[in-house]
Amino acid sequence: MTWLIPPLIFFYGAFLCLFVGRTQRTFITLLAPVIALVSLLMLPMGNMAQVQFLGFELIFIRLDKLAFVFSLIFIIAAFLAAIYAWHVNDKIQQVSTLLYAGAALGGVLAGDLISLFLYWEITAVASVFLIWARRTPAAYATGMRYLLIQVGSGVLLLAGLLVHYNDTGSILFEHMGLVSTGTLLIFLAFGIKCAFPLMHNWLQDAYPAATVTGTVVLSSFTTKMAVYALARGYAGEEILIYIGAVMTLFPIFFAEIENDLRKVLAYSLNNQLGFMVVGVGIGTELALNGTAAHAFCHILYKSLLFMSVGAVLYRTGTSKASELGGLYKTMPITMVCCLVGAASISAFPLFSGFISKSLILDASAKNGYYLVWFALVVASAGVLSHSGIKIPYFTFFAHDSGKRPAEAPMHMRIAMIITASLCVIIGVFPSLLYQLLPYDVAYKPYTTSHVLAQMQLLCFALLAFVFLMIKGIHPPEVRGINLDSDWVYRKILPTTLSAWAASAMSVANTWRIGLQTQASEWIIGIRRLSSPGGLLAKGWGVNSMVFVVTLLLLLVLFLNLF
Amino acid sequence: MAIVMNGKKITAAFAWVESPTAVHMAIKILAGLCALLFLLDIIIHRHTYVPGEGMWGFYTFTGFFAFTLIVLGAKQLRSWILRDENYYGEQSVDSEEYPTSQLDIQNEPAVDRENDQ
Amino acid sequence: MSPVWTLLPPLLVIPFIIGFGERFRNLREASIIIAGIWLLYLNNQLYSQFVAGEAITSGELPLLSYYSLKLSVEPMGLVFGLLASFLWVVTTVYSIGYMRGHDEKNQTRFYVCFSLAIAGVMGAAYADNLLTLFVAYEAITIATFPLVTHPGTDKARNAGRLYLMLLMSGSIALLLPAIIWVATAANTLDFVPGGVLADVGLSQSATAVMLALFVFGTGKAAIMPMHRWLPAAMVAPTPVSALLHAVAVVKTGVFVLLKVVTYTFGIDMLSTTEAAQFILPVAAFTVVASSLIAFTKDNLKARLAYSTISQLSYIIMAALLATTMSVTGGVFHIVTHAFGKITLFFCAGAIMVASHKTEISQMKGLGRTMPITMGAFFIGALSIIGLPPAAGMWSKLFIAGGSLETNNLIWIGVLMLSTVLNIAYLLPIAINAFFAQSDDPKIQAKTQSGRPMAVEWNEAPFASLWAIVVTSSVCILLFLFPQPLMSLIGSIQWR
Amino acid sequence: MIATQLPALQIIIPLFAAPIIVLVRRSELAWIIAVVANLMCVLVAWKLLGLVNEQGIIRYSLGGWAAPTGIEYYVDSVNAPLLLLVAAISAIVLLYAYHSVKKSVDSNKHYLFYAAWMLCLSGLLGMLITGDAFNVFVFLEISSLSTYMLIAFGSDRRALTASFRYLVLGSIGASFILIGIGFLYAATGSLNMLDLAQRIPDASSERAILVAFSFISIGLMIKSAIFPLHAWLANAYHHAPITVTAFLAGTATKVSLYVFLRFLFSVFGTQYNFEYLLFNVILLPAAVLGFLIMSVVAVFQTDLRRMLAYSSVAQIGYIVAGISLATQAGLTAGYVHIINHAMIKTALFMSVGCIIYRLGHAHRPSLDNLIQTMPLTCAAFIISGLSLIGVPLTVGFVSKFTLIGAAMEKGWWMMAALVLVSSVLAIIYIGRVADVMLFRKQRLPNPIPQGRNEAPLSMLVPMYGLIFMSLYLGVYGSKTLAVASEAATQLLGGFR
Repeated sequence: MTWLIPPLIFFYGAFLCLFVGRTQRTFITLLAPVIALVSLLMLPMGNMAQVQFLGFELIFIRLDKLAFVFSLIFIIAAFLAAIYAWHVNDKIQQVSTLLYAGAALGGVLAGDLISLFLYWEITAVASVFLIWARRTPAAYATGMRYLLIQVGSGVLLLAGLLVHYNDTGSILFEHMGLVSTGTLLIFLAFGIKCAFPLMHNWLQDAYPAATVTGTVVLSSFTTKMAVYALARGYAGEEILIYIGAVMTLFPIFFAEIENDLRKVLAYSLNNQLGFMVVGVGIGTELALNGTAAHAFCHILYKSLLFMSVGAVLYRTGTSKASELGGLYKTMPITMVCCLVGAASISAFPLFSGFISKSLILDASAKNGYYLVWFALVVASAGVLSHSGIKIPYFTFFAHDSGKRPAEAPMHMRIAMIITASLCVIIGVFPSLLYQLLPYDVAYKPYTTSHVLAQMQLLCFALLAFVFLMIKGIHPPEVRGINLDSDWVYRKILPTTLSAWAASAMSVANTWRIGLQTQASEWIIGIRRLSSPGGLLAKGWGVNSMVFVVTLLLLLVLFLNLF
Repeated sequence: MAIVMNGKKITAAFAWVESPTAVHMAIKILAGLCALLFLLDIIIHRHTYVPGEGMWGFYTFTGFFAFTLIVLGAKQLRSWILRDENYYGEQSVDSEEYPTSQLDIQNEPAVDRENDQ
Repeated sequence: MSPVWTLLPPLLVIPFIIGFGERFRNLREASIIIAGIWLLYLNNQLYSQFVAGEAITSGELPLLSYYSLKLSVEPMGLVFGLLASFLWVVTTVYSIGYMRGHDEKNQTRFYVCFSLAIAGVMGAAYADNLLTLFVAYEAITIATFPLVTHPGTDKARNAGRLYLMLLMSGSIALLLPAIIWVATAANTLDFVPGGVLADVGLSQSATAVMLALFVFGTGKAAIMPMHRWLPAAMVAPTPVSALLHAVAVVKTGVFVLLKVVTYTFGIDMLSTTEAAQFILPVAAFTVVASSLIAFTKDNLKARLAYSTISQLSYIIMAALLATTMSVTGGVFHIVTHAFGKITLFFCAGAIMVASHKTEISQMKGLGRTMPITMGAFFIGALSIIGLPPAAGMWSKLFIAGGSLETNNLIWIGVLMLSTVLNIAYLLPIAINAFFAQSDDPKIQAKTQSGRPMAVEWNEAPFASLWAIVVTSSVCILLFLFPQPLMSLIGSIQWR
Repeated sequence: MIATQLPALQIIIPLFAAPIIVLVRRSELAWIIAVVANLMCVLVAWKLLGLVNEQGIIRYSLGGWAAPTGIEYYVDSVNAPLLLLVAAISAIVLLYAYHSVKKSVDSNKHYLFYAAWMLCLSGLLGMLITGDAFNVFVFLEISSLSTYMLIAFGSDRRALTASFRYLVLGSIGASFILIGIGFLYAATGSLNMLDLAQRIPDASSERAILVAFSFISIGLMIKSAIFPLHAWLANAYHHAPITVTAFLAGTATKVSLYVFLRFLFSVFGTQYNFEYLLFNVILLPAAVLGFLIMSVVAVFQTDLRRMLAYSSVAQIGYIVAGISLATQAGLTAGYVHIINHAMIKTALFMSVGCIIYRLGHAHRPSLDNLIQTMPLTCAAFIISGLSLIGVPLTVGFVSKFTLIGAAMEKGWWMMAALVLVSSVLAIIYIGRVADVMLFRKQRLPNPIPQGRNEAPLSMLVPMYGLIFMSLYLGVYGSKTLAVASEAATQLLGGFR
């Protein structure tokens, strides 16, 4: 059974994919999640696959309800992405997708920090291929940045776990709290992958650069694994609440003015993560349930949104809002699915976002974090602005771009329809999801006051949008780059470093030349003395030899006699 | 209310969207909905946790102004941080087009625009 | 069985190599492979005898009055011996493909010197005292010198000059006095668990100076500023760079340091004094600086050379940190880095043979014609970086873990920084090979059609390819099954 | 019967061989006689060494006149090994000399050459074996005069100037020694070394002893070519026939050093040397400066003979450095280096001789790619060169290890460091030659003729014999070390 644990099934699939043809590969990518699901359902709760390894006790499977819900959604996401990527004939993408999904799953199931670290790094390495698979120089550079940051997170985790091990003698991955250098390092490692403010920009940098299908896959795993890790290790750490609150707010502004729709979604992803982080930070059973549920729903609707934008990209060759518009005419199904996704992320009642976000909002309110609660409410309105309205509106409606792309291919439509259905089903029957959550909490999302409040918020926000559009205040979509924290390592750092390097080189050169001149003078001097015919090396005449002898004799005599 | 596709006339399910009347209608419906919701706030007592949340019209105001402020704030932000697409160099992912060899760009054949209306 | 027997196969094969010569080159190379397998068998015998708990030493050869040449078997040496003998076989197979594919001259001389160097490595691996180790060390220097100058060009001769000068003057001017100092201070040169200097009463500064003499004197360990020979030596044929300058020679250097730290100083002594703290920064600097230099190198072998320098300093750091965990990691790293780096060098050679490219900037899109080579390169690079699923991760984990016992986070920071740097200079090579647009218009035309891999393969000769596959697989196998190796290293007697 | 006369035979055999050679005159025969006589010397020396090992010190009164009146030959563990060394090296070089001499010396002068050689040998052996101070002077003169003659056999006209200069210097050295011995005699009334050693501590005039001490020291320093009194050596070695150089390099300076040791330790006693600062103020700086400066000079020489000559001075510096430590370990190091350096340097000069035999010169920059033409010769040069550097498994390593160990033991870290610096310089000057031989492309207008053109076997075989011997002693270094250690004990213990 150890050899049939869910992550390994993905790895086996990846390995098989290396050697088979296109059709088989496609089936493997579909089949692996199915088998993994069976395997997951057959696993008993508790620890499994414990291995004595290099003097450490590794626990590769630690299944509890928290891990289960994340595992489940990862498997579903992998399956949906596989359908969506049916057309892909690229061994590298398929292999890395399977590896990536398997590793993310493994990370969620890992019971100790070392195996977590293993999977942590594999996700980094495997996922970057989804960016590189775009096969352009720019994608390569972006992928490199992404990988460096991801592995940077990995090495922080490694350092942290070693320090932690050194402190406590334990490598168990359990609740740690921010108590020491080690846990701080681990926290930072998680934070990078979770795209904490100022550590977030890899996400917006990399996800829009990935392939059409790659972005869908990417959006599901890495960050959610980090959320899971935070929930596991740092639940109730108060600082997370504030980090989360900031995370929900600031990306909204960037998303609002971003032109590339996939980048808009990346910012929106960041903002949604903020909700989850707040949930982790509050750390009550309700809040953690909210985090898990929100992660679950979010993976679905964010995949859906990326899928629909991806389908547009696939058919038109661009995902820039300024180039799009009016696509509803020829891509109606994509449009509807996109709207479902938009409604879900905006948390309209009867859509999945509503039933998960409410948990977190209520938890923050119940625990007295009023300011944070208010931030989340504002952020909810913001979500509507960029994901709920901007994505569908500028893609499918707005001014007619004149583009008349064909409807998305059949497999993409199937994938989107399934995902959209899931969003709606969960929205309508929340108990389906609730029973999977880690804690047994009776929670009713559909109370009158809840629905009313949410509808008021969203409708008036919509009203504001209409108002702003009519008045022409709403910013138009223009091409361009918006600076973000990646400016530091894409602009400032390279420029200053090269300037420093140049000046250091020139100083070093001056020194070197000086030293060389000095040394060569010395060597010339020595050479002059020592070469044949030089003072030291010429055949001394008898006179001088006798002189030296006399001198030495006198010296010896003098020393001895006086 | 139809567009021509592959030589056939196909009814576009959502073509109504572009008719100004429909848009006006939609706006009116939205406005009506908003009014309704605003009124409901008076009638229905919302269960609240947060001080002030129960205030009359709390969510309506929050929704409207939050949205407006976000848009205005973003506009301001754009004036600060917007740069040319080639800011990070010609070969940055922001400025390049997605390689078409990996896509399947299909356009529907020419559309008779006049029939749209 | 006495470890002296391990010297026999590489020495005994030399008459055969010369005898068969260029005329019967198949026989010549067959004889080397047979010798290699024999050597591997002998090492394996030693291993099984050691595991069975037999104490194995050789007879003594009294070189100096009190100090004799003597071999014995202990875990560290066993690891090194097994590693070198295994890789000798693989490299020989590889070089058959390479040397013929590349039409190298003087192949007989090449193989003779190679065998001599392996004999030296065996001597170093099983050396029972510092004197024996030193003798083997010098023997390796001299045996490998003709290999560096093998191409016979001006550049090769300059490199050879530098090679010999740095290694010999380093060893004679620094390492030798250090050894003599040990002899005068402790009256013995033997390797004793727990070290011989613990009770001698050296002052802290004296210990530091002695340690510095060892570290800088062992030029093969290539700590800055003794590293210059290594990039220069890259003019040698690729199998030489692969086995000797990535594995045998340089590993002898760090092996000396690990042995000295464990059996001469004793880790207890070193970790209780501050002596190592003066040299650790130099090793750390080497780790980072050579990674940075590696960036600037466009020649693949030069970049790999600087990467080797950086990795060697990991092991030097491991030795200087002097904790059981770090030294374990250091010995482990000898193995993992060996397999990783030899894979990379094999790939570099394969690229040179198959497509005549030496510069990284020319290798864009090469993965389409050489997918196996570039795939192996990727795995090797992962191992060097220390990422799963490759073995380098474990050794890095141990070295980093060991560094913590000194309660100084800076060393772990250096390792982490280096990891990130490694990614930045190693991975792009493989990635660009697979994902970037080839400069070759023919390949470009084909890849434009939307099927990126639809290009005919143009791999190196089968023999070379086989070797590449073996070493890269070992990188992964060692990741999955490090346990036997670890338990062998674990049986080192620390005190 | 013969066994008891061995010390006398040691001198008499070569001494009598010389006139016989002169009578024979035919060059081949002269060579054969010289070789036979020399081999007999080796045999005698071998026997003597065996005897000393068996029964300790051998004292032999010449002509039956008992010491201190008569001349006494005195063989102990200090000079017995050196007797064998000198006799053996002379024998090897003689064996090797045949072709070389035939080519470089006028054929009608060969008999004179070999006769002078025999005289020189007997002089050297005499200096080693005698226990009488004045007798030392006599033998010194015998060896010196024949050496001047041998040097003058050089084909170059400059050989004459070199010989002349050596003659002047050598004579000054010899007369200093004579003066010193005279003072000693005046102060103590004895010429027998043993006797002197006993009488010096309570001699009537300490000043006279001191003057004697000074003169003898300077005289022997000239003869041993200790820096800065080495200036005669380079020209002599350079211009002499190469066989003579090989012979002298291995023997002459070594024998003088032995005499120096004898006087310093056995006659005057260690205490003396320290009290009067000879070791600390004169010898130690001379040694250190010698091996440093002369190594640097060697680096810049273009003629191999000159390079090796300066290297010899440097190596003598090592020996003197060992001596000036004046400890058991230091003396062991110095003594063992006398033996080892004799072997190394002779082998090196022999390989240079092979080169000269074929090329007519030993100009370094013109030896491009010599390995193609003379692989065995080049190999011999490089192996011996490695030994000079002190690579393990060679005799040079044994010496260097011991010397540095001795310096460290005494706490003279600086000296240990400087020895190492000088070793690095040795790497450079040997490396430059090896570099040219192995790798330099042919680029001269008159390149070395292509194809194998090795020196004759009669030269190669003795040369390789010596090299194998030195390699053997390099691996079994403990053997020479044991001998040296025994000698050091003997020297430090004074006469028994």
